[in-house]
This record gives sequence, structure tokens and C-alpha cells, in this order.
Amino acid sequence: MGVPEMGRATLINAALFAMLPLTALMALLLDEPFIITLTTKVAILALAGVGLNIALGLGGLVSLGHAAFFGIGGYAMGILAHHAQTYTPLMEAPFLLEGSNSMPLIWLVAVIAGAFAAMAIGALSLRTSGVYFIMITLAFGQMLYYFAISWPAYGGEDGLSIYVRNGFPGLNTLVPIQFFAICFAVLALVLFGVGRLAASPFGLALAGARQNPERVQTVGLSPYRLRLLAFVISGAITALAGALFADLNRFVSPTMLSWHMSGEIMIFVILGGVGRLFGPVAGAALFILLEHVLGGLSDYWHVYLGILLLLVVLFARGGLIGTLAGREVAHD
Amino acid sequence: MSFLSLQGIEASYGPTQALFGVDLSLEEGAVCALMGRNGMGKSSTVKVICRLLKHSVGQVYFKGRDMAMLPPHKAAQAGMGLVPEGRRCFPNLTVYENLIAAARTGHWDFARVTGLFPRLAERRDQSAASLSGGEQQMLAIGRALMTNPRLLLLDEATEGLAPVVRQEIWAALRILKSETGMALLVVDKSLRDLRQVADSAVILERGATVWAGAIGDVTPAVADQYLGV
Amino acid sequence: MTETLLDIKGLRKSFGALVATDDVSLTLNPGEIHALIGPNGAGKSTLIKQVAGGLAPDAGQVWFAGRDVTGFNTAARARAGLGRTFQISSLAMEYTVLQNAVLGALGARGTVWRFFRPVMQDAELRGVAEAALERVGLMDHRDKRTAELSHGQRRLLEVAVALTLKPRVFLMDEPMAGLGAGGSKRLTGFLDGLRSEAPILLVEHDMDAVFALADRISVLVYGKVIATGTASEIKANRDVREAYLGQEEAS
Amino acid sequence: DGHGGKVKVGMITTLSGGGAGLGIDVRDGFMLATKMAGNDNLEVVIEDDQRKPEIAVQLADKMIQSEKVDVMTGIIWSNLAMAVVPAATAQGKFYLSPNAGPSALAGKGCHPLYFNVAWQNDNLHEAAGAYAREIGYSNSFILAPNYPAGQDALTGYKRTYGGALAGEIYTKLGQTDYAAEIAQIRASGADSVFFFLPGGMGISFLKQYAGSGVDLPVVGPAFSFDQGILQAVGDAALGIKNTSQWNKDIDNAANKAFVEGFQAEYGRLPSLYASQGYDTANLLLSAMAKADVADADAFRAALAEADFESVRGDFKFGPNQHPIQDYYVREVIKDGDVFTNKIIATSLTDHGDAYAGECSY
Amino acid sequence: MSTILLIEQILNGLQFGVMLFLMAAGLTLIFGVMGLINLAHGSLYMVGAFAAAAVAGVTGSFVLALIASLVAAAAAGALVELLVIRRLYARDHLDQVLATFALILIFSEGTRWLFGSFPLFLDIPTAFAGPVMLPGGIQYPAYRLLIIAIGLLIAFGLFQLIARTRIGIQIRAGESDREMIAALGVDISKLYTIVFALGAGLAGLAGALVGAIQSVQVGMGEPVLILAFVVIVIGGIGSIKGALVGALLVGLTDTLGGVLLPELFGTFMEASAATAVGSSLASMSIYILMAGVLLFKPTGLYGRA
Ligand SMILES: Nc1ncnc2c1ncn2[C@@H]1O[C@H](COP(=O)(O)OP(=O)(O)OP(=O)(O)O)[C@@H](O)[C@H]1O
Ligand SMILES: Nc1ncnc2c1ncn2[C@@H]1O[C@H](COP(=O)(O)OP(=O)(O)OP(=O)(O)O)[C@@H](O)[C@H]1O
Ligand SMILES: CC(C)C[C@H](N)C(=O)O
Ligand SMILES: [Mg+2]
Ligand SMILES: [Mg+2]
Repeated sequence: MGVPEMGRATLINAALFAMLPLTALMALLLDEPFIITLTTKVAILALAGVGLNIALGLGGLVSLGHAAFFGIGGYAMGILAHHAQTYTPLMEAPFLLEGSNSMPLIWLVAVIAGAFAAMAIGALSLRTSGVYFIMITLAFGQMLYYFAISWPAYGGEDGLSIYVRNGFPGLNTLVPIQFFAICFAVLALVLFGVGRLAASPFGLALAGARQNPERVQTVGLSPYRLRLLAFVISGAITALAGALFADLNRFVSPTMLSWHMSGEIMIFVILGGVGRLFGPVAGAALFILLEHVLGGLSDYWHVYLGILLLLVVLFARGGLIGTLAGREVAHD
Repeated sequence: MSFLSLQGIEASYGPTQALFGVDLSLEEGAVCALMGRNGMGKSSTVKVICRLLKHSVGQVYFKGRDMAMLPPHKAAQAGMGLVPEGRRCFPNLTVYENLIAAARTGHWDFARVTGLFPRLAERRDQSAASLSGGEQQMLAIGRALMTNPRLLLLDEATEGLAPVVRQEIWAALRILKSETGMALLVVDKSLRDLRQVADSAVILERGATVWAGAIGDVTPAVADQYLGV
Repeated sequence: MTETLLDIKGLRKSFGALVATDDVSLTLNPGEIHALIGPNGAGKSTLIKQVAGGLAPDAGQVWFAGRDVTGFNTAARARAGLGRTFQISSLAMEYTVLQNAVLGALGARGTVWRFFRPVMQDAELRGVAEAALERVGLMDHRDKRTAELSHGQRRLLEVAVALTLKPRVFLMDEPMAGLGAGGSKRLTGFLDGLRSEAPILLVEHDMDAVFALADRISVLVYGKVIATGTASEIKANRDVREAYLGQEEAS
Repeated sequence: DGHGGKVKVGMITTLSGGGAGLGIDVRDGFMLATKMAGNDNLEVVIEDDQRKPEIAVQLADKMIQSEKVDVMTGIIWSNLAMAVVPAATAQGKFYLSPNAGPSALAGKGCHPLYFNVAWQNDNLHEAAGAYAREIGYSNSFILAPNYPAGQDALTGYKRTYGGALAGEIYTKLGQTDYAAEIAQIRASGADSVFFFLPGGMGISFLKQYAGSGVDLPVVGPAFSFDQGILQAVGDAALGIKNTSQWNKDIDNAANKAFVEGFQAEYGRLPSLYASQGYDTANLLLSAMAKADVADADAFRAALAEADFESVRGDFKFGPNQHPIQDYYVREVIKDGDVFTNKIIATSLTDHGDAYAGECSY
Repeated sequence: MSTILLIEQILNGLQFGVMLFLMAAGLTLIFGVMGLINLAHGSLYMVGAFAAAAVAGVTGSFVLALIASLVAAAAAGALVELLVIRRLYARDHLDQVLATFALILIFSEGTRWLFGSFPLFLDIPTAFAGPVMLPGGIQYPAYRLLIIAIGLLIAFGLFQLIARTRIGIQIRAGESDREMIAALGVDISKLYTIVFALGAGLAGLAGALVGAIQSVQVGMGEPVLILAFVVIVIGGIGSIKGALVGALLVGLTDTLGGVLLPELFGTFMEASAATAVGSSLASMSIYILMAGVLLFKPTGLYGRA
């Protein structure tokens, strides 16, 4: 990697990153609250993508089941807030557990639940590799999806509506720009953390295991453990994004767990550039922008979306950032 | 015009240029040794000849035909057979399937190849992935012979082979050359072996031809200067 | 003689009807190079895999530094001090040469569970890695991506990574393969010096190197050790000449 | 602030993907009514929800925050309605449902600003149950997909049917092969079959049922026998009885104008959904004639009067602002080349819904 | 449950399996043999069904409709291969995922553009319309027997093609090293176009055959696509035999799970709760099956490491 190119990538990353708050601020000035909401959506979906990118980009673990974690985060929010909203306890025996509508607490629960789910799913799935891994993660995702649809306690396929957004100490989360600020701050923190992670010894070993597991073993490291940990971190971050997404919509339903969702998160990552720290940000921004702009054009706007995506894959190799930063893709 | 000729070839992998002016020519039925230290461009030259690498400057002629626009399979059909560096057997195919995958009719058939390498007959229905390194090497050579080429490109074809087998292969190639008039371009590290089969030699340094002549003229001094022996 | 470092006892491995390793026992002592030669398909790589941990033997044990490591997996054996090179290069192809070496150094350090310190700025790891690259002569290429190396250069990197592990024993599967004549000569010199750091179990078809280096040579044919001895003993062995060396090598 | 009688409507409906036909019909019915009324004070913004609840929620945010609409409508699917309606009404917007009628919004979750112009989800199934009882079926085999609307469907049927059940099955949502269910029906000794399988599921079921040799009578709600999909089912549907609050042969002036107008404008026969969209627009127009939307109470009262010419004939709202109306039994017939429905009986008259009692504002 | 019913359900399971195989066969060719993740395979299935419906609508002939489905889907496949897919072989699986996802969007909405938003009509020919009586007093739809026959025939043909013919060998060789097989003189590009078109044609044929007893509508391919992926993963990617066995397993599990689980729960639960719980579990059953198989055989039943 040449130094000037690195410089260019950094520049693009900075520009991309600044674009989000700038858009939000601009919308605030123009009194276009919906644009702020859209920007918030980009930030949250980017966060989900950043989570997936740890497994996908760094670890080479192509998970088509990340909607499971996204949805688990969503339901963590939905269930806690639902109980708080209806003043019913979450459980009474063996000890009393109340619902909650405090965002930080919900996040904590989402992250822990996501991590545990990723641990369980990962521990089993990582026995396979390649396409089989894609499919087994899909299988676990679909199991959760069908479970959520037919489990009546929390709305089944109808999902759960939460009428007010959960609270964050000192902020009014219902004001779009304030909620945006929260989501953006979370994204920024996670990006910083993941950036460090990628450059750390763990990151080097993990990416090494992606390229050549045999090699990592012969230097005395266990690819399985490296990957499992990556998968857990990845699931936890995606779950956090799920909790935020549920809060954005004040709604959660099994569609958050469907394979379409997994596919969409993956598409943000690929579109932006696999393994690029800021790739999911670029990918989510472009996708949401297209969806929003094209959606108004015609009943058949999916055709245009399809064509544009196709052009990106065929001609923008290495995703958006890869193309802009001008470095050829790593794998050939 | 020669059977095979390269003039002023330059070629790159993406942004990295590997060849900076390779000249080489070979007559029908002749054997040329391509030599040079590691990373000097021997394999890249071989790839340019069989079109796996496109050159940006210079000309490649094979049997009087400009190869510039030909895709690899056309080059092969024109009569080139490749034993690539690193063997590249098809791991998911059996030995037999590897051999017949791209076979063309001619002198070399399954019986003749397994006559040369009896081990391959013993392993006929085993997957190539489970062969030993040397067995894979035999398979790669056999596979190229099965296409009955007029020009055989051998890139480190004896790497990892036991000395006896190596000697057998060179012996077979010598017979081949005299009986069928097949031309050979050989990359190999053993100067001693090359001296037995080759007629001429070309030495590369930093991607360019720096020495060419009869194999007998590769004196210890030349070898020391260019090959570090 | 000092105590044996690596002790292979009665290893046996078959693939279906094929007995690839047939009751093989070998030892490796400190300071020596023990070469393993034999025809293609004799079972040399299979043996190395069983010692390094990629393949479980059907019977027999591998003792290393007084411990039975037969039940260890590859990673555990590497941590115990078995450093291996592959017959066919096995490297992280997208990494730079230096990153590959740092990965080795990291493995040798044992702990990767650090999440926030940039690894390429870790002076200690870099030091180990660069020293190893220097020794095999790849320092000039350290920022090249491994995929851009020529075949021979990759072989050298393979050796360099093994060096970073600071192993107590080297298991080398055809390190000379793919090196030019000059390269082989240099590597031969290098390995000669290396044996004082850690003994080497060396599989090689390059007889010049084997005869120049080996203190002892074992010959494997059809999975069985048919002879063990010094270079001159082996050269003089008729069976070995017939099965393996052929005419000129022995002359 | 006074709107000067202007009303801005936000329509969120399904216009792309597999379920698009329903949304397109609702939209077309709605737009036909506004065109026929020629009322310049009505402005409609339309967005495609792609049948995804999350997208619907975000579009609702957009309608409310950026478009600043007064009234919302359009949603086809119950799960999307559950996602959007409570939030919209909580923010003071009127919501007029042209199709989905989940029980939660009819009972405890009812809201003064929420009006359902179609039916409560159970209604058509109740009508089917009532018909089955009347005609003397006493051992029905019933099936529906395993999701809330499916559970509502079987509950609704059982509520009015009252006979024994030969079997009760929940199928997988989106299932396309029903051989196993049909075998169970064959073996069950049932005297009739009731099913609720909307969309492609119903088409598959009917075709496979027809080929199976089982010839028990079938009843179901209109959804699997409506104009849009009847042609795709073909002969397999002929003669089947289905229940609906509307049909194109209902004899009144409004319906006649609607059916003719729709055919003239779009070149196809209108469907149930189109009729619902059409009625929704006319309800809205009738309220606009009486009150300003800025005065929410007055506008709500005007809506509640339901003072418009419904294509269904008599139409009024119950206490929970869901329809009180007649439900008919239709039979699938072939009219020339076209499959269509003919009303053969009235199943329920002036029928409300079971949840109204739970609703209090 | 009576034995006869159980046997009939097993038959149904097998038949559903064969139906899945029809779809999985083309997918295994493309996915397994060429190493390409083709999410748009479901779209080709849809193209076949629509082509058949359109031709049947005009000509009234089912045989012509089947031919049209094959031709239209194969042509669409060849076109897609030439324009898009061939640039993707050398790429990461992920690029293939994105590109073929884009193709789904284009195909689905393009079809809706051409044919409208309402399902189309395609019916089975009258010769196969009714049930036939099998030994043991089982009534079984004749058309489903026809599907079983066609499916098994295709299975046999494909197996021969891939395992026995030289073309099959070359295709498999190309899967592991495209460049090398080209360097040996095989025009792998042309070969792949043909294979892709063949796989597409099979998907189209499956779409038409299945469309006659299901609904022909936009998006009909997606649920089957996922099932077909499940099938070939259970069977082991690249193995035609595996695809057949996997399809039968999935068919049986799905059918019998849906029938037996509610009954099982009914033995100790109240009826309507038992149906609900039983059918929830049944809808998860094939995924549980897949996860189970992969845990014990990480490369599927007949897959290679
Ligand atoms: N795929 C590649 N991408 C980028 N650069 C490459 C690639 N392959 C080779 N090179 C570069 O091209 C140069 C020539 O390599 P080549 O493989 O032709 O050498 P060689 O003479 O065959 O060496 P060896 O004896 O080690 O095989 C080397 O400097 C190498 O780094
Ligand atoms: N997984 C396997 N399945 C079946 N046979 C195998 C397997 N692995 C190795 N073999 C066979 O075992 C024998 C020994 O192979 P091995 O790789 O150990 O040979 P080697 O002595 O290293 O040969 P070379 O010098 O050619 O590298 C070979 O004949 C090979 O075909
Ligand atoms: C068209 C109808 C069958 C829709 C149904 N009300 C649902 O919520 O799914
Ligand atoms: Mg080379
Ligand atoms: Mg070996």
C-alpha cells in the first residue's frame, strides 16, 4: 500500500464521516426533520454494517445470519420497553424483573444478548467454513425468524409498537437531531474502537486466519478461537445497532430477523468496500440515498436500483471506498 | 522466422512491471533453457508465451503467428503445452480425470504417459489433492503431454522429484525431442541437468534478457555472474 | 551425546489400503541436521504432518522435549516449539512480507488477546520479524505484498516465518524446492549455521544440499525406514541407489 | 391555523414486489374517487412501503414530519398497520384504513382518530362461519397460515360456525406446497373445508386441491377469490363459495358508477381492494364537505357520520369506528372468458365486530 | 394416524423433495460446479414460469409452454452470463452476492413491468389433471407423479453429464483453476456460458412445472431459492447425488414435520396450543435439519472437504 494512497483513503474517510453530521445540521437549518431521520437511519445501518464487517471483512466469515443479532437487539429494546410501557414486569419468579425505557440500559442488554447469541451460533457454525458457513448462519437466522413470527407473546409477525422513544439522560430523544446525535456518537465510538481492533495483534492474527488458517496454526494460534471472538464482537455490535434501529422506528418485528435484512446489511458492507473501516458508512449512505431518490420515480424503481448496484459491482471494484481510494483490490 | 520468437517483451502485473525487455527464440525440435535467479522473470516469460500474462510492449510469434490477441486456450490449441510452476493440478479431479480433461489425440495417450510415470497408473482413481508433491509433479507433466503439444513449456517441472525420477524424465525428454521433434522451453535449477537436454540458453536478469547463446557456452564464469552458482 | 529432543516412536498411518507411514521411529538430537529422503510418495510429508500436528497417526507417539505431544493440536505443538515449513508455500498472501513475519513473531509471543495496541508499531515484534527477514535476505522486499513475490522468494519467506517462531526444532519440508541453484547454495549455508540454534528434521530432494548438511540421513521407502546413516554410508547403500538416487548422484 | 378546507393525504401502500397488486388497486380506487369528485382541495402523496414494516414506519415519519399531511391511509397488511397506525394517531393524524383491520386496533387499542373503512380482520371469516352453519356443515376442516391474521381467521370462523372440527391446521407462512394438508383433509372425514390463505398461498392451495380428487365443499374469505387473482386460479375456483362485503354486482347507483368508472379508467375489472380504496376516498370527501380538518373534533364527527354513498350499500360505523355492514356469500362463476363472482346469499346483516365492546376512548 | 395416511404423507414428502430437486439441480450446476453464488437463480425459475404462462395463454399447449420455459430461461441465463456473470468468476463470492442480488431486483420488477402485478394463470394439462389410484388404495394426483418422473430423469441425466463426460470433467477442472484449464486449451468461457444456460433452463423448466400447481407471480422464486440452497448444502455442494438426497430429506422433513409435530404435541397439550407450537417447530424443522447435518458433516452429506 503506497503512502499517498493511504492519505487519500484517510481523506475520503474523513469526508464521509463528516458528511453525516453536516447533512443533519443542514436539514435542521432547512427544517427538514425527515432528512435528519434518514441520516440517523444511515448511521444506525452503518453501525450494523460495521459490526458485520468485523466478521466479514477482517475474519472472512461470510455470515448471512446477522439479522439474527440485529433482531435480537431490536427485540431487547422492544421487550424491555413494552413491559415498561404496559407496567407489567418482565418476570416475577424467581425474582422480579421490570421492563425499562432507559436507552443505556437497553443497549447493555442488547449487547449482552447479542454477544451470547453470537457465542452460541458461532461456536456451532464455525465448525464449517466457506459456503457452508454462509448457509448455516442463514439457518440459525431463519430459525429465529420463524420462531418470532409464530411466538404470540410479543406480537408474532405483527411485531411490537412502542409509542414513545426510550429516554437518554439529559436529552429529549424524540427530537430528531438529538436522537441523531446519540446514534452518531455511538457510531463514532464504535468506529474508533474497531479501527484500533483491526490494527491490533488480534486484528493481525484474525485477518491472517482469513487468508490462511493453516499458517496461523503453524505459528501457534487457534483460528477457531480468533474467529469465535470476532464473531461475538461482531454480533454484539450488530445487536446494538438493532436496538437503535428499533428505537428509531419505535417498532420491532420479525422482519428485522429475516434473511433479507441479513442480505441488506451485507450489501452495505460490499457496496462500501469489504474490510474497509468506513465501507459500511459509505455503503449504507449510498443505498439509503438511492432508495430515497429512486423510490419516488416510478412504480418500477427497483429496476433502476438493480442496474445501479450492478454497475457498482462491475465497475467499482473493491466497493466505493476501494474505487475512490484507488487501490486495486486485494484478492484476485 | 523462428518457431517461437519473443522480441522486446515488457509485461506487468497490475501496477508492478515484471518484464523489461525479454528476447528469445527457439527452433522447431530444439530445446532452450531459460535461466536466472529467483524473481528475475522466468515464470513471467513463460506466462507471456502461453498468454496467461498479456505483454504491453514487444512481439510474440509462434509458428509465424502473432500471438498478441490470442486467449490462452487458442494458444494451447495452436500447440503449446504448459507445466506450470507449482503444479496446479486440479485437486478435485482424479488422476485419470486430470489427464484426460484437456487431452488431444496424438502420440501421447494414457498408456504412454503412465508408461513414463507408472506411479500415476497406481493412483489412477485417487484425487489429485491427496497425491504426494512429487506425484503431483508427474501428473502436471503427464497432463501437458496428453495435449500433444508442439512446444512444451516446463516451468520448474522437476521440482520436488526424486533424483532417479528426474533422470528418467530428462531421458524421456531427450527421446521425445529426437523422435517427435517437439520443442522445449525449460526452466530448471539444475545446470547439470540442463546441460544434458538443452541446445541453447537464455539468461534473464531483472526481467530482461542479459545473455543468450549455446548451452555449452554457459561457462562457470557465466553461471557465477548471472546465476550465483 | 545429549538427550534426544524429538523422539518419534512407531508411527503408523494408512489411507485406505495404502500404508503411508509404516512403523517409523526417528530421533533428532540437539545440534544436528537429520535428513529424510526417499522416493516421491514414500511418506515424508505425511510423516512431517504427523509430527507437526496436521494429521493424527493411527498408532505410535511423538515425544518432544521429554513430553508426549501426540494428543496436541497443531497450534499447541507450535507453541511447544515445533516450527514447520511447508512443501507448498502456505502464507497469508494479502499481507506484506513484513506482516507475515510479524504474525510469526506474534505467535511466538503466544498472546494475541490485545485489542487496542497497533501491532505494526510494536517494536519488539518488528525487531524479531525484521531480523528474520534480514537473515534470509528478504529485507528489501519487506513492504511487498506476499502475492507479488516470485515462487522462490515465497520459499524464503516461509523459512523466515519459521525463524520468528524461535522454535526448538525445525521441521522443514523441501525448503530448497523452487530456489535457483544460487539460492539453494546460499540457503544451504544458512541452514548449516542454523543447526546450532535448533536442530532440523529436513526433507529434501536436493542431494547436493542433503549431502552437504546432514549429520544423519534416513531413507524412507513405501512408508518404511530402510536405512539410516551418514552421507557416505547412504551413498554407498545399493538399495538406496536403486530406489532413489539413480546413477550420477551417487557417483 | 385554518386550512381553508384543504386536506393533504399521505398514502402508504404496497406498490412493488409480490404483494403489489393489492396496493395498486387500493390506490387506483382511491384516485378514481378523487378524480370523479374533482375536488381541488384534496392533495394526495403516495409512497411505496415494499411490504416492509420498518419502511412503512419511516415513510409515516416522512409524511408527518416533512409532508405535514393531515390524514393517512393506504396500508394493506395488518402487520404494517400495527407498526404505523398507533404512532400516527398518537401524533394527532387521522388514519383511514382501506384494508387491514387487526383486532388489536378494534378493541383495547382503538383510537378516536382511527377509522376502518374495510372490515375488522375477523369479519369475513365470521361471515364464512355463519354461512357454514346455515347451510348445515357440521364437521369443518380449517386451516390458515401461522401468523396473527391467520390466528384471527380461525378464531373468527369458529366464533360463528359452532360445529365440530375435523381438523385445525396452521401452515407455514409463504408455504406453496399443500399436498400434506390435502392428504389430511382427505383422511379427516370432514364435510367441508374452510381456509384463509391470502395471495399466492391460496392459488397454490386451490390448484392442488382441485387436482387431488378430494371434492369436499370449500368456503373462504374473498381474498383468495378476488378479481385480481381469480384468473390465475382458473377452473379450480369455479363454484367455490366465498364471503365478502362487496361485489361488483351489488345493485346500487354508487357501485354501478364505480365499476364502470374503474373499467373505463384502468381497463380492468375492479377488485374488493379497489372498492375499499374508493369508499375510503369518498368517506374522506364527505367529511371535507362538512368540516375543516384543522378542527379535529368536528372533522372526526363528520367522518363518523359516514355520510357518503358506499358502493356496498348501507354502511355505518360502530362505536369503535369499524364498519357495521352486510356480508355476502359469493360464488365463483365464469362469465364469458372471465372468472368472476356472483352474490348468492347474504350471510350476516348489519354486522359489527367482536371487539367493539373492549374499545373506549 | 392411519398407515395409509402415513404412507401418503411419505409420498408427498418424496414428491415435494423431487420438486425441490428440480430447482436445486440447476443451482448445484452453477453454484457447486462453477463455484458461483447465484441468488438470481430464483428469478430464472420465475422467468420460466412466466414464459410458460404466456405461451400457454396464447397457444393453449402445455408442451409448448414447457419448451418456452426452457428456452426463455436458458436464453435469459446465457444473456446474463455474457453480460454480467463472466466478469465475476474470478471475484470474491461477495461481489457475486451483490451482483446477483441486483439481478433479482431487475428481473422481478422487470417481469412485473411486462406482465403486471397480478398472478398469471398456468394450469396442468387435462391428461394429468385428476388423481390416479395407486396400489393400496392411495389416491395420488397424476401430475405429481409426472413431476417425480421428470425429476428423476433429470437427476440421472445430470449425474451422467457431470461425472462421466469429458465436458463434465472440464467444468469441474475449471471450478478449481480456470486459468489452468484454459492454458491447456479448453475454451472455458464458452463452456461456462453453456453450463449457465443449462442451469438456467432447468430452473425455468422447474418454474413452469411447479407453476402449474402453484401461483405464477413475481417473487415466486425467492422462497424456493432459499430452500434449494438448503438442499444443496445438506447434500454437499457440487454433488448431484447430494442434491437429490438433500432434496428428498428436506421434502420429507418439511412434510412430515408439519404433520407429525402438531400431533406429537397434541398428545400432551391442549389442541389449539399444540397446533400452534407444533407448526412453529415445523416451520423451523428444515433449518434445524440443515444445522444438524452441518454440525456432523461440515461439508454436507456428499461434499468434499
Ligand atoms: N502475481 C504477481 N503479482 C505481482 N507481481 C508478481 C506476480 N508474480 C510475479 N511477480 C513479480 O514479478 C517478478 C518476476 O517474477 P517471476 O515469477 O517471473 O520470477 P521467476 O524468475 O520465475 O522466479 P522464481 O525462480 O523465484 O520462480 C518478481 O519480482 C515478482 O515479484
Ligand atoms: N489424504 C490422503 N489420501 C490418500 N492417499 C494419500 C493421502 N495423503 C497422502 N496420500 C498418499 O500417501 C503417499 C505418501 O505421500 P507424502 O506426501 O507423504 O509423500 P512424500 O514422501 O512427501 O512425497 P514427495 O517427495 O513426492 O513430496 C502418497 O502416495 C500419497 O498419494
Ligand atoms: C389482504 C389481506 C388478507 C391482508 C390481511 N389483512 C393481513 O393483514 O395480512
Ligand atoms: Mg518462477
Ligand atoms: Mg512431500
